Amino acid sequence: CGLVYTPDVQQGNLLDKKNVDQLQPGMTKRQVLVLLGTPSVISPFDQDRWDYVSTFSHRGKPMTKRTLTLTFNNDTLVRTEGDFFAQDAEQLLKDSKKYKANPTGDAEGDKNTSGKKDDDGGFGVGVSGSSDDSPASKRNQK
Amino acid sequence: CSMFRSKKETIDTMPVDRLYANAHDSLEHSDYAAAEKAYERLIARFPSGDINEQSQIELAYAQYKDNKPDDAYSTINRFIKTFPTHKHADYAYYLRGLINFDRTGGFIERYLSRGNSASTRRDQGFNLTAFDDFSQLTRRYPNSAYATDARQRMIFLRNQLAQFEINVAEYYLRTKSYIASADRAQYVIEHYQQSPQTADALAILTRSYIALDRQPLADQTRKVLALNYPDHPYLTDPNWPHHPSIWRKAIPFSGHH
Amino acid sequence: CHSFKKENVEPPTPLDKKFEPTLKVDRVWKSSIGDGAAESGVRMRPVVSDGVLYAASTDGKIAAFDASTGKKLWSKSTRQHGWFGWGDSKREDARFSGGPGASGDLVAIGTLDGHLYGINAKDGERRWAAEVSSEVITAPVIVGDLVVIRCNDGRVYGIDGKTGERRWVYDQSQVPLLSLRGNGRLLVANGVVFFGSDAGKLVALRLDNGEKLWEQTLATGEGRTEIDRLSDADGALVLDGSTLYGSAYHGQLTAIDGPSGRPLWNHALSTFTSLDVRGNAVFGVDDVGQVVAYDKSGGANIWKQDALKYRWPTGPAAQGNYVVVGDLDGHIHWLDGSNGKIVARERLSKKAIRAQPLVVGDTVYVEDVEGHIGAYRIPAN
Amino acid sequence: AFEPFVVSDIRIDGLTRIAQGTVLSYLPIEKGETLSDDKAQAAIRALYQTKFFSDVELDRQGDILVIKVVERPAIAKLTLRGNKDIKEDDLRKGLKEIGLAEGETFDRLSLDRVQQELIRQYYNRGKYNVSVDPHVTRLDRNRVAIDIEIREGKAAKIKEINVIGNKAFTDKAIRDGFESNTTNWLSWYSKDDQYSREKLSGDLEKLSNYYMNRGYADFGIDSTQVAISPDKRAMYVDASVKEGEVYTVSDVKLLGELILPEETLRKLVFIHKGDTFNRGAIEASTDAIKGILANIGYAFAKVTPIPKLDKDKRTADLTLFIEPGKRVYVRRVVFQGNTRTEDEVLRREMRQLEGAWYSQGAIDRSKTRLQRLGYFKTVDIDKALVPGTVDQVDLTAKVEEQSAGSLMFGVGYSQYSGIILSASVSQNNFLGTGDRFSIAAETSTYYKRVNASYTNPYLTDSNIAIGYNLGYSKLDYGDTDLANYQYSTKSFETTVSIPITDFDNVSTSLGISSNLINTSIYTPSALVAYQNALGNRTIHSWTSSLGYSHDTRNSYWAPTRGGQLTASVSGALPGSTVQFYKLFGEANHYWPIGKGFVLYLDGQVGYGKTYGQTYDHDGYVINPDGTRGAQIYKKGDKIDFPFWENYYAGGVRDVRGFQDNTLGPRLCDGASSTREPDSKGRCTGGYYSYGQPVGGAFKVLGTAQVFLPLPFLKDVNTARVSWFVDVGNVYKDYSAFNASELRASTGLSLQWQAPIGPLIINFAVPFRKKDADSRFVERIQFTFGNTF
Repeated sequence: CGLVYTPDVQQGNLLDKKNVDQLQPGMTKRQVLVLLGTPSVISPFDQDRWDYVSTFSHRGKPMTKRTLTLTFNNDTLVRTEGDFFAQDAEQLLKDSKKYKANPTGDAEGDKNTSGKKDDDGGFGVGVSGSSDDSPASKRNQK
Repeated sequence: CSMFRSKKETIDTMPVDRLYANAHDSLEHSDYAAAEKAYERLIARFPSGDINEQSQIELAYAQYKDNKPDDAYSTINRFIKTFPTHKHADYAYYLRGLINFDRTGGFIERYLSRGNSASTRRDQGFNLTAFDDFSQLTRRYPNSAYATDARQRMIFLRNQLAQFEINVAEYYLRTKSYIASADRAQYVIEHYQQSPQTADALAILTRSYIALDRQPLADQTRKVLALNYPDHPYLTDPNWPHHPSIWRKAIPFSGHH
Repeated sequence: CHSFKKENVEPPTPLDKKFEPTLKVDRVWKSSIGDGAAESGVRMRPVVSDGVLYAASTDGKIAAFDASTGKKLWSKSTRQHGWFGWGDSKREDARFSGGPGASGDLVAIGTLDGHLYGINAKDGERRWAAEVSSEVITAPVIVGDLVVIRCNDGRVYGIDGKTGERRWVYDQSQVPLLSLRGNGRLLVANGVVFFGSDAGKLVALRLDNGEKLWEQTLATGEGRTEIDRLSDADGALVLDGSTLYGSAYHGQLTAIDGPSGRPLWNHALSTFTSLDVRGNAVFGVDDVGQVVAYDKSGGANIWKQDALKYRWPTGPAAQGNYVVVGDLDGHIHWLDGSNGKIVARERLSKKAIRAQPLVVGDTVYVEDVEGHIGAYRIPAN
Repeated sequence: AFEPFVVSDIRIDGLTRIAQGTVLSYLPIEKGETLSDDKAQAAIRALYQTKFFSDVELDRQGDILVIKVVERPAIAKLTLRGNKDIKEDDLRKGLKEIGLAEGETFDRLSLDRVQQELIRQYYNRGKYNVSVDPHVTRLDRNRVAIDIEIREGKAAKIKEINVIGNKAFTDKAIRDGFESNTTNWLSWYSKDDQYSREKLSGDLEKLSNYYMNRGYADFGIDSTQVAISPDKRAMYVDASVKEGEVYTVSDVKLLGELILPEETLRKLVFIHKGDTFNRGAIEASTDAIKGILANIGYAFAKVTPIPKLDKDKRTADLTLFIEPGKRVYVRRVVFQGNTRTEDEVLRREMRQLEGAWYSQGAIDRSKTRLQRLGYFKTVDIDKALVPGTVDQVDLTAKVEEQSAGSLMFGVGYSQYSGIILSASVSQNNFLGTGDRFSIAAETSTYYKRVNASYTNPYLTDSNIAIGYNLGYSKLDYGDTDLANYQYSTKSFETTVSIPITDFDNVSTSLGISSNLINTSIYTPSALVAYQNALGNRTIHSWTSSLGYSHDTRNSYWAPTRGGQLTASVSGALPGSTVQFYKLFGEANHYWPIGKGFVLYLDGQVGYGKTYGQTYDHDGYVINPDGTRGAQIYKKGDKIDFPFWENYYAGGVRDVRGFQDNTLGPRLCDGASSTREPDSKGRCTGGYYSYGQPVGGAFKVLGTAQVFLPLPFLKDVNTARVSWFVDVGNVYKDYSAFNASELRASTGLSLQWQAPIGPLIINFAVPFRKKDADSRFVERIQFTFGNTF
């Protein structure tokens, strides 16, 4: 039922419209990688078929799916088919708001931030047991 | 009473052979703490000779048995660094692997939970280290007496690691994160082909592809599964793997898997 | 409770109780000027010009005394701190630290907050104020109508005595990250300004435009730790005829021919205090408190007096054929210039004496860290 | 000087400890090879590299290569004396890394390096008078004993910190935030007058920030001098500064790839045209923009501020150059350190999924959820780029487990009821499966209780939780100050809680309970009368409840942000002996108010009412001689609220300063006695001379606390000290509420989650109380272990 909260499930790649438009056949796999990034599905048994799958299911509702399939023939792009969610940054921002995480991080009052600057600590910490024998070697401090 | 004390030699005054006998004797009677103290004094007092080298190995063994894995690990490492070509070096590598072999998952968890599900559901750090240590042994001393047993343990560890990945893949499959489950299954297929868990991985991969509407990939994977593991349950039952029903999980202490 | 063992510092050598002075010294007068150097660690020293002694203190007081009687001629005081820092921002900076320099009718005094003041010698009214880049902890030198002043960051300024405008500045000397507290006093002689830098160099500048003439190394400043690398030349230089004598911490006592800058001889002596020359000897104090004398011509060691070891004695000042030093709990010692034996001892106060005593004529003036000033004379019998 | 020859055999002289095979394994020459000059050099260098030998010599006898070696002695004993600042085990660990430990070979050079390193460490701490003297004594059988004697001396005291050239601000204002300071009356504790180079460089950074945040864009520290007194016991620091002029911001431009529309990003820029230049605000803006980009997948976004200063117009033209980098996906999430907790228990709390785009918001939320489990001391999540890819990241969550189980002993102490003992075994993370299970047994002077409860927080993957609770308790308020009756109850209930958003969930429960109440002659007469009215001793009721909770707190033990809102209605369903319902609401929130202080406000309201039942006869007080006393209710009146379900107020976790459950209405015992105690709280004619607290159907409580950042508690993040003000009371029912009856107290409270259980110590001073309460005042309350 809709009442029970199941966290949103988002999977796969989000592609930019302007990048996808720059795709044309004959590009090498490396060029496609630079343009669209790593595909989310590459079957272990068929290296020449890349699927940029993107799925989204909001609060447990049925999943909406879009896939852009690229097929290669010994390292050159042959065919592109399917469609994709046009990545809408604004929408993504609204999504991320649901976690109410304030981007400026925790205030000073937080005691449990672990990243406190610890001081020089014990003797052991300061010494890196570098094996070079020259006494005047610069000791790299942590 | 104190009268005897003065006459009896302490571990600080005993000659080397009697001290070694004393330590070895405690080890035999599994009084590991006393054995450990005696070996340490021997190593400090007689820093050279075969007895010293033998004591270092037996010290590591005593610490391992005395449930001090970290001390044992550092002792055995120091031994290997100082005596790389010692005649018992193969045993040293073997002991080093043993120390981390069954450290994953707390003692109670392993004792109570069925099978070894305890150690395939927790931090795999120790399994990985043990696997590397055993592989060093089989590489350096392929025909040592311990190599065969080490290979068996490596197979067991590899299956543990694979089962861990399968458990995670099943979780992601259940929560409909299909790309995550596909990646984890693919990780098993690429890294642990010879492990029996590859069958489960192929099944999960097929189900993920079906859920992602990648029918051609799903058929291809299913064909590979049918070819290599004809009697895998998934082939006959499309919604394998099954998870305990909501009612069974409602019963306290019913375990979750 | 103050334990030397806990501080891991050598305890001062105790003075022997049954000391019989063989020289009669009488104290002419004793007075005081504010809190003196207080906590600033500056070696403040009075100055005497035309029979008048001028002294200043870090809590804003400056005064003139009759050098022979100690009677106060005039004195000025500026409050430095209101209650709990109230109204501090509006207070005028008068934390006098560069012990006054005087000549003719002008007295010049530097402060801890980077100011230099020109004051009328007659009545203490201020003539002008000049700004410098860092704190001034050594006395300015007045030559004619030019005031030469040195700052803690190594810069040396030539400032017009009448108006306070800056005529020239020398700012090439680099200051090491860690140096000893204190700056070497300037020495001006026939158109050349000599001073010891914090990097262990003896530098000679032209008096008229501040250009560097030559530079001589007194201490190399090598070593593994930053303490071993300390090489300050904080002691005052001494000119005897045309030979210049300088010394530095972890360095050499070096005699240099003034005009050319050619070193004549050097002798290992690690000291942070000033030197003095009298007769055929150069007197100094090493860094563990032994008073030493070297032969002026060749640098051979004449005598060494270690009775004051670890009592942190001041730089020696030659008075007649005696040598005067102060120590860490207010004692003043007179040593025989020829053999170094201690001939007289007086006590100015309970506080440490750090600045080199000032000898004018047959009187020696001594100032301690709390601003007590004493004048002592050896009667010519 | 060797002419090459074929080595027929190799002999090594001088070996005592090291085995021949070991030396051969390090030698770059084998039998049968020709030994050339550079091969010989290589051999010597290799043998020195092993650090086993102090001297190596190559010699030739015919075709045999003879290697003469002198073994370095082994270290038999290593003692350290006089080290106070640096702890023994850190020292030993450091020495071991350099190769100086018992059993290792002794090498003069490493001892020398140790000496230098120790001196450098102490200089860093300002102890310039340290002396480190190693003594090496030779023993038999080529062994040595090393004794390192350290005399630390005292840290040099800072005598003067002098800033020159500061016209715009006073010395005092500038040096306010400095860590180092001249000796002052607090120095014995804060040690701020002890010089350390690190502290000083941090302070100079603060100095330039102080100016840069107030418009001095081209402020610069011209030079800093650190001087030490000749006796190395005093330090003098002075810094000359060039303030420069105050700059105003003439323009703020956002350049680079913005990804989001400009006005969304503009909202995150805290510095605008016309403001005075403020570096702090610029840094806050760049962090905010980086944060928001990280929230939508750009984990490695870079935002660089480029100010262009116009010297004569004294304006700064600010450009924020945004480089978002590539959108990043999370490939794998790996947990480390969970040796006892199952992987799924952690993974199900993660809001950042594998295969999804990287969202900093989801990761921060996951970290909070992991922290709120209460199983871990620390949780750190860090990201690492997958080698070979540009847009794939692996997340590693390092957790440090802490015993989620606790063996708790409740030792309560109050002036009157003496010691209350309770013991409970609970395991929040049963066998690492995430289930909560506990058995509690409690005995104290006035109640015995046994309680078993089991909760499975993840009945389904979407965090629907199910819980069972079986309880038996017997309360005998006989010799406490509370209303004097015996009350025993047996109950069983199951609870199901369903999440409706990431922060809120709804829970319902259903159960049965049977209570047995027997009064005695000491029980307040009103309660006896009420009990007779019901006519039977045992009360059966179908209990059920419906609750809503909203929880945004950011940690289980010591939250500093977020809050909790709970509302519930519970009671006995129709068909129970007494039909009643209780409404309960609580809201609290934490605000970090800077400099380590945290403000916490909490409010609670409880309201109970019976429904659907009326008395079927008139009720009178029965006098001791059996005659009928005053009438207390008429036929047809609504039944009063059952007293054993009353709310109570006062106590260690309620209105502090008062003994547990002693605030609110009090009744006298003995039929003939007056029902209500007099204004002084005294009763006449009954067994007890004072009114017994009976609780009430309406409760109001409010508390305000400020958690104090005490330096010595800084790293114990499960302990907090707070100054509090509690206000509250309990009333017979809603109509009886009047604000002047509210009790209040203030004081200090220490809450510490000790390894074996929570410990609370309160020092409270009630400042609003009636003299009737003076009997129940409890200035010091101490509870060790949480009482149920």
